[in-house]
Amino acid sequence: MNKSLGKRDFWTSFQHIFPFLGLIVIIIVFSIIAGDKIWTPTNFVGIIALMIPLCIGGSGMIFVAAQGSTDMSQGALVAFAGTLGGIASIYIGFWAFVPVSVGTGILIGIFNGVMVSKCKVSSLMVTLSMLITLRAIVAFVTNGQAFFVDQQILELNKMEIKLPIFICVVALMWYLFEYTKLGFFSKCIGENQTVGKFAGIPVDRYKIAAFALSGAMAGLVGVFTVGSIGGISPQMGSFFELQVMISMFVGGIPVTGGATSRFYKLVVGALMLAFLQNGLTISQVGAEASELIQGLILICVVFFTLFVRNKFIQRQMAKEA
Amino acid sequence: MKKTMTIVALVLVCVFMLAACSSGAGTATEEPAADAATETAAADDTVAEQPAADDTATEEPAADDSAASGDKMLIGFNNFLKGNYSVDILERAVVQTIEALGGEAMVVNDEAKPENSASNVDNMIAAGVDGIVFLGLADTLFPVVAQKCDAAGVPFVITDHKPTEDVLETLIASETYVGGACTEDFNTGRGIADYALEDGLSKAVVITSENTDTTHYARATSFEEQFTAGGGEVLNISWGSIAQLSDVLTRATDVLTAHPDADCVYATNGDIGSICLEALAKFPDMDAKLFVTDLDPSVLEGLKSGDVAAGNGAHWINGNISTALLINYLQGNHIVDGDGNSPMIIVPVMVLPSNLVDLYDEFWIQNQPYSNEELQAMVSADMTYADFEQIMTDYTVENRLQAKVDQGLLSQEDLDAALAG
Amino acid sequence: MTAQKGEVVFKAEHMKKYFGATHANDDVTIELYRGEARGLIGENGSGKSTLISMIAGIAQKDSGTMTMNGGVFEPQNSIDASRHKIGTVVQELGLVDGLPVGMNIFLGRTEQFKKGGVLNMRRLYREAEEQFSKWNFPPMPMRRMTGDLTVEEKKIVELVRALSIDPDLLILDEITQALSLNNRRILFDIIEQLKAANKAVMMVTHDVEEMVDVTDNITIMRDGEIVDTKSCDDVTADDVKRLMVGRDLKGAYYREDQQESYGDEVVLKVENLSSDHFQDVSFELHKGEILGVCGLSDAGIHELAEALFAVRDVTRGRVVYTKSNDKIQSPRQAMGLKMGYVPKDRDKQALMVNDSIEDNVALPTVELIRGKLGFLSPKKRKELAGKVIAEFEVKTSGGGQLLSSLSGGNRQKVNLGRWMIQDKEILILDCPTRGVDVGVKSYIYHRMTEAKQAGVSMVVVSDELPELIGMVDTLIIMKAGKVEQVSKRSSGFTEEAIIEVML
Amino acid sequence: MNAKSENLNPDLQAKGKSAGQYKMTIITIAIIAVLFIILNVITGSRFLTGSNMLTVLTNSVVPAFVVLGFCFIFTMGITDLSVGAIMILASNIGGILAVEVGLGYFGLFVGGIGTAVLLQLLNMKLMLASKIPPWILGIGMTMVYEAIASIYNAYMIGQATQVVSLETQCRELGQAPWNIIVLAAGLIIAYLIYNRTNIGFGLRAVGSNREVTKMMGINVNKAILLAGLVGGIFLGLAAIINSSYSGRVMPTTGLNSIGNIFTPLAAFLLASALQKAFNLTIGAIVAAFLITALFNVLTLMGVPSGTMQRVVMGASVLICGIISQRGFKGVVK
Repeated sequence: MNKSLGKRDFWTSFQHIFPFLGLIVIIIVFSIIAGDKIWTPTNFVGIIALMIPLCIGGSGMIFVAAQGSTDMSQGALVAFAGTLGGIASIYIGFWAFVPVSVGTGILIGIFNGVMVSKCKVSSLMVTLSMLITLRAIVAFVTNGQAFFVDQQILELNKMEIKLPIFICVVALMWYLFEYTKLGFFSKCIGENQTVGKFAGIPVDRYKIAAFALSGAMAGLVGVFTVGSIGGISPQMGSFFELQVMISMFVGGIPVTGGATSRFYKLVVGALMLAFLQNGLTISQVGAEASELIQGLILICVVFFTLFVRNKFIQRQMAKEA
Repeated sequence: MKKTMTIVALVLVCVFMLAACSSGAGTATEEPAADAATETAAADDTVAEQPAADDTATEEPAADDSAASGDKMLIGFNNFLKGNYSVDILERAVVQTIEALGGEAMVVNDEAKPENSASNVDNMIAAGVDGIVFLGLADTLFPVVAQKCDAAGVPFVITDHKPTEDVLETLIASETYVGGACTEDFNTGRGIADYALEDGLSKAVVITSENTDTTHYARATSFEEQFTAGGGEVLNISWGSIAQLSDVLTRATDVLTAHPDADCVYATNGDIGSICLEALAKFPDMDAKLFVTDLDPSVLEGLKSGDVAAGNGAHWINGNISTALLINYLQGNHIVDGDGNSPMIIVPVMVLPSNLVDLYDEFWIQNQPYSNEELQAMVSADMTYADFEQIMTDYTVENRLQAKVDQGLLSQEDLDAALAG
Repeated sequence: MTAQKGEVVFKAEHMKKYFGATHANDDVTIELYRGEARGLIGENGSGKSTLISMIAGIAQKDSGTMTMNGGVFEPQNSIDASRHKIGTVVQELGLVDGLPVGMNIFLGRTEQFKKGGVLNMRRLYREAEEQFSKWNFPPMPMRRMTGDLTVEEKKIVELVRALSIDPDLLILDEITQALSLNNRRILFDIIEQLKAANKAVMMVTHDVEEMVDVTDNITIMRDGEIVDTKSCDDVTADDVKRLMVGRDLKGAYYREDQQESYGDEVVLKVENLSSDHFQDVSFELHKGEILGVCGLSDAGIHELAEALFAVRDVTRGRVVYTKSNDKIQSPRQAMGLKMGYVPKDRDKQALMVNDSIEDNVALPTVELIRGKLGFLSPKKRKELAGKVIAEFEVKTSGGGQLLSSLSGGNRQKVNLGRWMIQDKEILILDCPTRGVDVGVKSYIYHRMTEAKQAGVSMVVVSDELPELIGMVDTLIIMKAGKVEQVSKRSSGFTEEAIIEVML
Repeated sequence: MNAKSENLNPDLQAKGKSAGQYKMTIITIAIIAVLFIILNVITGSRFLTGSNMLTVLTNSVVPAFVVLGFCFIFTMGITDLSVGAIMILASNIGGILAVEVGLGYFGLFVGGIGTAVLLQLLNMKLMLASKIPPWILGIGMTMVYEAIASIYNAYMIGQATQVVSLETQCRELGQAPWNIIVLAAGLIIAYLIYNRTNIGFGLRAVGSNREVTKMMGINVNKAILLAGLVGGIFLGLAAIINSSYSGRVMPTTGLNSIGNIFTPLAAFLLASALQKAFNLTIGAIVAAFLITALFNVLTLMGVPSGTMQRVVMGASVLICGIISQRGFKGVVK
């Protein structure tokens, strides 16, 4: 009993490697265009630095996405948590930066989660109003101005500190998403919330947990963003949520959530986006054309992912026969 | 259907990847050739590598060279948000200067995200630029950029937005910071406030962009300070979103409804200025004068018709000046100020008299205030800080117009006629 | 009733339909006559639904010809079919939740209400109302959103939609299982009316006894082919079952003993349980007892099942797990107390149909899989899925297979199996054999009997009386949310007696 | 089907429509009226003056049309975020035809509505052919459309000028009374299409359950394209009224055009929350008016714009959402 899927045909195996394939193609093409510029150590570090916030933000948002909900507030939360953390670091001490920032993220996340699960307001509506509100509060608190915080924050921007934190956080979130109840139930909720409820999942609690995680990660991204721009800017993190969503969806995580949400897809998607943005810039594509190409490539990659997946399902159906 | 879609999409990817490569390496004149290459390449994937490989070959020397004359310099500029007129016009000044001096410009779009301002510096360095003209709209960005440039050994100048003195000190401490040409955004608001006070106005409303926009924030608040200090009262500052002019218009009508007694309206940029004209037209009973900063085409119209009481601006030349500073450095002439530090040149803001509107339109908007020859003259081994200071002292609308007369672009009679009003 | 061969109203010849390499329909030829009620029966996956979809225009045939009322019939979609006077009620719910009830009746056929490009909604709603009263169904608010209706009400709306075209041929695919007894009677009356009006009806159901009662002739399908067509006067239910499965069903279908048999120990006590749908329900469940609950559509039996597992909030009363004297307050807690629950709607409430068998098995068994640090071992998951597949004889290529590609019977095996492999003491089964064929049904009854012998207590809620009569020790008959009668197996259940109490 | 779509499908959240609705309508209107009177007292009777109400109404015309466009597109479950970029392009192309080519109003209408309809249909067609979820397709197309507008902008900067401005031409459409007349006509047409035609029922059916709709014999692709066409017309109208209202529409990049539709999106969500009281199309106008009035009254009260005003707006939308979902038992994503 319990044999694997039998013989793996072309499409079946292709389905598994496809997200990687898109990434590989992008890397190869830009290696050709930009030459060795893309492979210089500094540029590679730059790509990693581009990927880190996308991955961290995504590792929280993936729980929300797996449940089929939307978190539009993440970008605004990056700014809000970063700002509060920064203010705390000025008044309380530098040590307070990370806890305050992440704590703020968690609190706002819990608020979002409660609104969605207990008050039954759609997640898009909740997080969209949260986006508008938080941005406005940040503009109010900062008086619209960028300001400096404790310059120790710049330490956080150093790759030797940033990278280990990133790896630890992502490894933890990976574990939570793929190998614990939290991730599994999130996927089940995304597949069919009623089924989850009837099988004894405390749906509300898991929704709140997912939003809280998304908020926590937004807080962490806020810390790194403040580090990377050397202080607080009320504009930081704008449309960050859309960038994260692009990474997730391009990597092949379904918009509707559910069982096919996989963590590795997020990482692949984030890498793809980072390589694409970096590659287009260093190949000196004009700014206008660069956005055009980026849009078209994203659409094409998503199309291929879906195409391959549909082929795979067709094959599986046919094999049943 | 599916199959054709796949093929079409595949071909599209190839075409765009290659288009990326061709527009990256080739100049505009080479484009037809590149297009031809992409067409053949799209048909056959194996061919695709051919033109691409050629491109890397042509580009490598450019990446390697340091300021050696003869090869094209590659100079990077970060546009904070493509589509925003003020920064786009600044980009035009920077690109014009670079090209006039035989360099090649690399423009990146920060998409209004401060994070991108930082990461795009990384990208420009990775692309092998020889120098960077940095437009930083948040003070906190400057130390970060200095750090990055120091690490990579790429010189940079700053333009347009002037950081505070503290930040300027950290910049001066940086090895790769070679100067800057900026406008004191506070001066623009102050100038208007003084002008309005002279007119005997006392109740003002300010229509501006988001308060997260440093430039507009500085203009609005400095106006408020100066106006209040001079005995006036600012009734309301309306923060809107410049990305959506309809939003600004809505805000403006709301504010004018709330304060029908206002006698002075200050619009902090050209687009907002033209919007305020609309809004004021809806309140025929109101007797308020409109003041605008930034002299863009629509404001010029207003000045000419008398709907705009006064406008100031003409500071976009800071793009020209800062780029000239950078290229001087790249060619081995590091210009330093009296203290031996990299200089910070303050570009003055001018109030444009309405009689010069037409000439301003011709020589600032239609053409560049500085000709290519003048720009080339700014870069030489003999240039000193004093020379640049002189250029700034000489920079008035009248002087520039006189220079145009000298270049034979304008007849003395026309200028005299215009000056006479 | 003799099978009178009237005029042929519909004829399909040499119909073929492939899904990949499978012959869903292989050379099917069928003729329907005016004034005939035809039953179509076969196991899950025998090709009934495929045949019906082709006739209804939902799926396109690969080859074959159809004639309707003597003319060539090649429907492109269901509207096309309805133009040819074929009305169909499909197996899966076929209504748009986000439209008013009245609109659902006429969706796609609104030309008649159009005036200058704009629809006369008042007339549309009035005519929809008339359709309801014409067929003796209780009136429904026509402007109400269909999504607010119950499953049964929706099914009635679907039926009225199919009837509203005044069909010459009415096709009903497994409609009775969604209807409660009272509405079934209305349906059977309608079938008689249609027959009297010289129209044809084709009906699919898994309830063989019911089909033999209602229809004139029964066509039996197996493996995409028509095996035989029998007149109902000549066959018994058992004959039909044999023909369907293609072999004799070994052993008894239901349990054989006619005495209740269970331990003395009370495992679950229900005290004065009340909610919007039922009031003051009290009973005790003993170890090894099968307790059946039946009632009409408004009796609240399914809501009661939900309340037992705390999926539904109650207004008063409580469910107590007697061993530890815990009041059951949440599904999670109930699961911890060794309770299991199989909800009524398999595909919407029980299974994640677009997910793998493995994940579906893991869902209620997650506590068995969980290791240190909350680690859900993929290996354990695989093992558990393998166990369900092996023990419940699920036909599949492996645990990774998506449920959507399994037949209904196999899905139900997974659904039950994942609860039964755990050492649950109490199982709440709501319609455990809904929509599965006789082969799987008999298998499920067999497993239930085994579990009973192993000491598992079960509450079985069902709309199918024969099943309850065949299986339960104690039967609770509910009416309008109240317990009307409790009787024991030894008292000798009869269908007539039970229905009398229910009405 | 699509989770992102379901939460946008207002029909699913709408309760039964019967006599109760009229009661709800009256109660809601009464609440709004009382609120307005209170606010009028607070602002010293500057709020409820005829001219101010006209100002608010004028200011709400553009968002109202955008929300009407959303009614036809988002209700289908197609969360197309590229509408912001489409409107920018439509405004500019309408402007070019009106001013540069000199076609006046004819050019404005043809260019604006034509562009919006064409691009919206292109989106729909791409979505149907490629099966890419609308959410991600919308983001991708936003980039493409923004880039096109931005290339045009760069060209105009190169020509030493700005993107096209209507200057003094075709400005009546953006002013009272014409904009109010157009709005009233638009509302009547939208109401009829949404509630009384096959297009309306088709799109609502698709939004509710695409599979079943298909099974019931509706040509789903045609229904989607038709609804996209109608939605495109309303968005095009919004775009040209916007350029007529403010004279010039600036292109933007980096997905910033999505930011432009946040307020209309909030208004649309508000309209779906108000479904118990108003029909979606009427609710669209009411919601757009309420949000504009909110900003107006907050300005009159001296609440700082840009910051606290937006906080109040965000909070109001959320509170309306909570109130409308009271007692809701279904699945919310």
